[in-house]
Amino acid sequence: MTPSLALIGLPLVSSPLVYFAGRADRRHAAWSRIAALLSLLIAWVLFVQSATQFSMSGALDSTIGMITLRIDGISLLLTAVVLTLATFVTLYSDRYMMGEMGEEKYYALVIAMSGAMIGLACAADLFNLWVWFELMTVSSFLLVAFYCQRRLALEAGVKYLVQSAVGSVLVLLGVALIFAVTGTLRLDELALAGESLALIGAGGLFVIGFGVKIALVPMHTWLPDAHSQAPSGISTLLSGVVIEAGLIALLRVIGALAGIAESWGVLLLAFAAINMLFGNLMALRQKQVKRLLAFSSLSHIGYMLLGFGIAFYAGTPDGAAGGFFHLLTHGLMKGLAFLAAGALLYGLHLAHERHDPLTVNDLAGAGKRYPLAALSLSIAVLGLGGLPPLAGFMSKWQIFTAGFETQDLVLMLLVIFAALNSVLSLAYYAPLVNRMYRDHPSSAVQQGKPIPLSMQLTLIGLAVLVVAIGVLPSLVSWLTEPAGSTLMLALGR
Amino acid sequence: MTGTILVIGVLALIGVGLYGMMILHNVLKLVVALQILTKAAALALVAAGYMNGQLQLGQSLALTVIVADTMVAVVGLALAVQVRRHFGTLDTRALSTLKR
Amino acid sequence: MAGLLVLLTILAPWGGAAWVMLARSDQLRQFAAVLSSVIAACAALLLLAFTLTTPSVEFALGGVFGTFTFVPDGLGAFLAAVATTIGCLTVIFSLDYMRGEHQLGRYYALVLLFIGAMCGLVLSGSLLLLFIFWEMTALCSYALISFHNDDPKAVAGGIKALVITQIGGVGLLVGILAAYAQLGTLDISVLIANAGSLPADALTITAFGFLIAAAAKSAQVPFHTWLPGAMEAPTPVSALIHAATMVNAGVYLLARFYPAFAAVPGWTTAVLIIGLLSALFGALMALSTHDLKRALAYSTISQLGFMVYAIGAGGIFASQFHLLNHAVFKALLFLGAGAVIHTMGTRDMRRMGGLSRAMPFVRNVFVIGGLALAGVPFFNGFWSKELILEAGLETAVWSFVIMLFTAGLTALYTLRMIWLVFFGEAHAAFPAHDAPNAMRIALGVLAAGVLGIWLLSGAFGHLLETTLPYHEGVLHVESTADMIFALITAPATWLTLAVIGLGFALWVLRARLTALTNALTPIMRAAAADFGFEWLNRRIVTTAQSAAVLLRRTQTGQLNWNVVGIVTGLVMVLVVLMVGR
Amino acid sequence: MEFLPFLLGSVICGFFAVRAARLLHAALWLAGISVLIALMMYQLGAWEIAIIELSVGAGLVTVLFVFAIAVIGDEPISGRSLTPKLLAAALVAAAVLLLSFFLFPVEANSAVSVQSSFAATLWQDRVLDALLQVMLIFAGVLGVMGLLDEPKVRAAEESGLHAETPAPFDQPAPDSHLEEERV
Repeated sequence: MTPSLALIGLPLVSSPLVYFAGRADRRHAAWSRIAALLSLLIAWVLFVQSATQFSMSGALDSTIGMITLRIDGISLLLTAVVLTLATFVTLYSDRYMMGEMGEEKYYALVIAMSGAMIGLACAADLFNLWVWFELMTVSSFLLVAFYCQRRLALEAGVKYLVQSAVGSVLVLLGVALIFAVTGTLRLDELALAGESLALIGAGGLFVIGFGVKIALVPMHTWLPDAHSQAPSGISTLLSGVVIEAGLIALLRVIGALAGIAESWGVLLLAFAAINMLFGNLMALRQKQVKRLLAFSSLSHIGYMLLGFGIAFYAGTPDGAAGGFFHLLTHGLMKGLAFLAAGALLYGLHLAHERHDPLTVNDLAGAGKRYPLAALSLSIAVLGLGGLPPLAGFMSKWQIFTAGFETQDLVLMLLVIFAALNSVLSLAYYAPLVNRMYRDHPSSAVQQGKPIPLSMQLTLIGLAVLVVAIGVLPSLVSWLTEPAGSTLMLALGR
Repeated sequence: MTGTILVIGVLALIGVGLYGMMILHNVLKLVVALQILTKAAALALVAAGYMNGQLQLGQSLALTVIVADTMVAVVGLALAVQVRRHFGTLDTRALSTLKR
Repeated sequence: MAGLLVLLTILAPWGGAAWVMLARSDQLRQFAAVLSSVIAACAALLLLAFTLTTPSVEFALGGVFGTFTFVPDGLGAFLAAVATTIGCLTVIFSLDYMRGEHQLGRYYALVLLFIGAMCGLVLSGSLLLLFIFWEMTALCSYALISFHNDDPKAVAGGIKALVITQIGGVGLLVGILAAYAQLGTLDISVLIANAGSLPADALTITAFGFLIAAAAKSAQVPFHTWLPGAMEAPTPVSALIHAATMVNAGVYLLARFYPAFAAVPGWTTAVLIIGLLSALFGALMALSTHDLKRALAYSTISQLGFMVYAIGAGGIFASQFHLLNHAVFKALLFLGAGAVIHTMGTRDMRRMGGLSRAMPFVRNVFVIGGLALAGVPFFNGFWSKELILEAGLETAVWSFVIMLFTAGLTALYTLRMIWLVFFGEAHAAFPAHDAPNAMRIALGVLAAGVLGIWLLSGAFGHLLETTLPYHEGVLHVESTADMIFALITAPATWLTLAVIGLGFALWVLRARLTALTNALTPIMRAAAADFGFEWLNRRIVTTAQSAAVLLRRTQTGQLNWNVVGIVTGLVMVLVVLMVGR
Repeated sequence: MEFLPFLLGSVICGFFAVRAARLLHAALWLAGISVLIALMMYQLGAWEIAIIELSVGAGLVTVLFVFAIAVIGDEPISGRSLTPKLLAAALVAAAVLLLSFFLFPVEANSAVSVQSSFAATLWQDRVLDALLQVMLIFAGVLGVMGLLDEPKVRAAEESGLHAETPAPFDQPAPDSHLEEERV
């Protein structure tokens, strides 16, 4: 059992254990949280071992039957983000989920979902990729509709389930098509397949099928609902890694098809432009904090797509590395934003046993009573808005340099468009920050309950990461550069 | 020839399923439409295996698909039960509070 | 030594900011703020003696992030000295002005953060680092404009300032990216040295990108609309950020990169015209407003226009000299206005008047500042304004005529302002009292500066000349005595003085010149309406907002429509693939 | 060619499943599709999967549907669909036509012809998929349990404080948050 294989298998094995740990003693469902933390800790150890092995000897293959699981740059990057966010969310959920019905299911499914994402990042077999993808989706259904006694959560759950399932069927059709035409399911063999119209069609099906999960406009409609209704820890995972996992699945597949058609880059760039503008405009007049953050995820997916699109279209390595860098920083920043918003939601509403949405107006004056949560949310949204020296700026910078390195007029115009979109996004991030530092607190803040220590600690941890990466972007280049070169390798450039 | 007919069949089923998903507004019937789609997908995998001479492989893929999509359907049914319980109806038009 | 001083200039205010945030009592906060700003000012002034032309601090980040360097050359050290000195005086002034306000910790922390960022901006030797500090100053400015968060006007003003300067930031970003894509390095000196070897289109993008950035930051037409809105900030902040330091960053940028861009076709003309229009419009708007702080803000736009015009005309030294003088006298005017507003509780000049007797100290310093602004001889503003007009006369006579007219307008609105506030009949029953001690210290130092700082022009010019290797041939510097002699003997100077006198006379004789006033009413009305730029701004904002509202309907919340979205996406993608196959 | 009738039949069943007014009928038409697809698979030589499709698709799923309908009642929902049917039909037609543009002529790669047994393929080549099925079932079951978990049970165990959850089939209690969220 190599560490890499153990890393992939561990969460899957431990997920039932986490469940039974919480089930064994019914009064202490918190045991499941400790079990979850333990398995994440072991996963971290295995991750470090795999990363060292990778840095010494390159991609690590483990073959089971005809299915290969490969730990390469891309899977290491996604695994790092998944483990980071899962650890923070598990730590954070201590008080947030305490006393909720089915706490042990929550932790078990979080672990299962994280495991599915790690597996997805490693899958080198087309159908196996779909199975991991589906496992991730099935594990997330309950998590999205976790407050299943509440109508809004149910509504979000139904929409999420139906739309995910449609996307997943389209992916399957693409798989069947590729299987029929080439007779192979291995992604690396697929890259050698000759040109064929059917393969292009299959690629289109993948773009849409995975696109539902990635929340490409106009397939995005489930996202704001699911993100706003899920528990905040789950919103963090959904926005920070689940949609990105879909993006990585898409990159893997159309990366293998890159030699067959030139249009992928154009498609990615087109979706990038639409997503950026649409997400920002939808967020502009949004009054609910979590919905606002959800719509901003749309625009950030746009930035990642811009980076990847540049890599596909012009073959610029910085585009791929920048896209992955933004994936990482967006995971951290959006995670921080959702967790901070969740902490405020907890203090203002949940601690009163209320399930009201957290509105922008509720935040007025939060800075005085909840200095840490307000500061974290400010750092997160300003980072998302691309203000230096926070992490979000650095990753956008790398994407933008890639655009200009191509010397291609259209790409340069797209970069300018993206930069203007960042300015537009400040028009809704800045008032949010402003409100929190008002002098006169809102009634919700006045009656607010204190935020527990466990939440505060996670906020500090993530905020420090966001600032540190902003000041020292090279801190994570050991993750982003190999990921970028792995993608470039897959593209054959 | 067989291949062509199979492809037409899969496409027709997909069309019917998608059409249903677009016009039906009963949660349970949406799950029915979803099942039509997944059955088409399973058939597509078997057909693909048949066409390229790897029928057994196609079968094992289809098995996984059937299991996975049955789980989706089951969760969908459980959601439908809860929807009925809390909304008093299965009509998705009632499930439209979350917008904008 | 230089490296240490550079770090001290930037990190002392930042450390102070952290200290202020963590301090428990307001007294401790004030102490921390004053101490750290004084340290920074001392370090920056010392730095003037240790200037270098090579990086003093280096920090390699690798990859597309390049190497972060700080180069304390004459231009940078001089601007850092201005920022920290005026910053320090502002902090001292704030001790009285902000006494008893809520959230003092946030106030001082942001001011200190700004001072550090401003120093970083001018000392930076890397384009990316320059951009980072550029954005940080914008962020601090935004946060301080909306310091009185509960006032919607303050919030709106802050966001407007942030968005407009960020649009400028996009220009800077694009310019940097275009240069980086060609050069492969972010070193500023490499860009300036190798500008000639860049492809023409890339250099053009860079040059005009930087020009947009500078115009937005320095509140030049057509991006000037944020500056009047920024007057919602506490007055010391307006003095520091929106008069003496941050708004100068644009002028600094143009001056710094002038040798690189001067050869780009149309660039100097564009700079000249932007400066000219800003100077003229600013002066007209200053004449039409009744709000004391807005009048000063418009006058800032106008004076910055003079500096930008000077750069367009090739007078780099004139622009930087005017920058120095303007920073001192405008800070003095703003702080004086702050003292007035602090006691009167209003910013409307129509409700002031007759304050001369109640506030003799403030009147004295305000008049000194005003005379410098108007360009009266032997105050610092006179010398630099004359240099600018000389440079304009050498370049384009038609522009010189307009600038001459603007100089007259400047005298007119300055006198109007002083008159309305301190003389004339008293309108308010407020018991006005003179400035308290901490305010007096700040105002006194600045007034002394207005009277004497121009004597340093020779030394200043020498400093620039010796430490800016790429500006060779574009910096015409003489010793102070030569400058005085040259200006006094130049006929243009006398012409200007006559125009300035005419401006004064217009105000004195305003009652008898009704025909003229009536004729000017439409112009004044247009000026009061900001020549339509404000309308344009609002139009853009409402368009974006209504688009957003309209778009929100697409989120129907109906599952069927959501699936329609998916299928539509499928059809679109397949069509694209079919066409692009 | 011999399975053309099955194919036509399954599409017709699908049509009726979508059109059916009552839920039970829809579920039965779905079972019909399943049977016909199973028969088609059988004719293709995929005997094992045919049996599984028959037992799971036509059997288990139908039972689950019938069970769910029994629990929640067969509520006929009338009213027009929100989306114009013409638009839906046009989109489907466009999607299917475009897909057929990419699919036809069907050119399968028949060079490979490895014939091992189904069991060998599943348990050796695709064993990872099979293992993941277990995880899928675990996650799905956990999901269903979580969704159907009744707060009453837990509440009664713990303190008995939260006993006022609405009875299963009551009309929904007025939800005070709805108004706010409608903004």
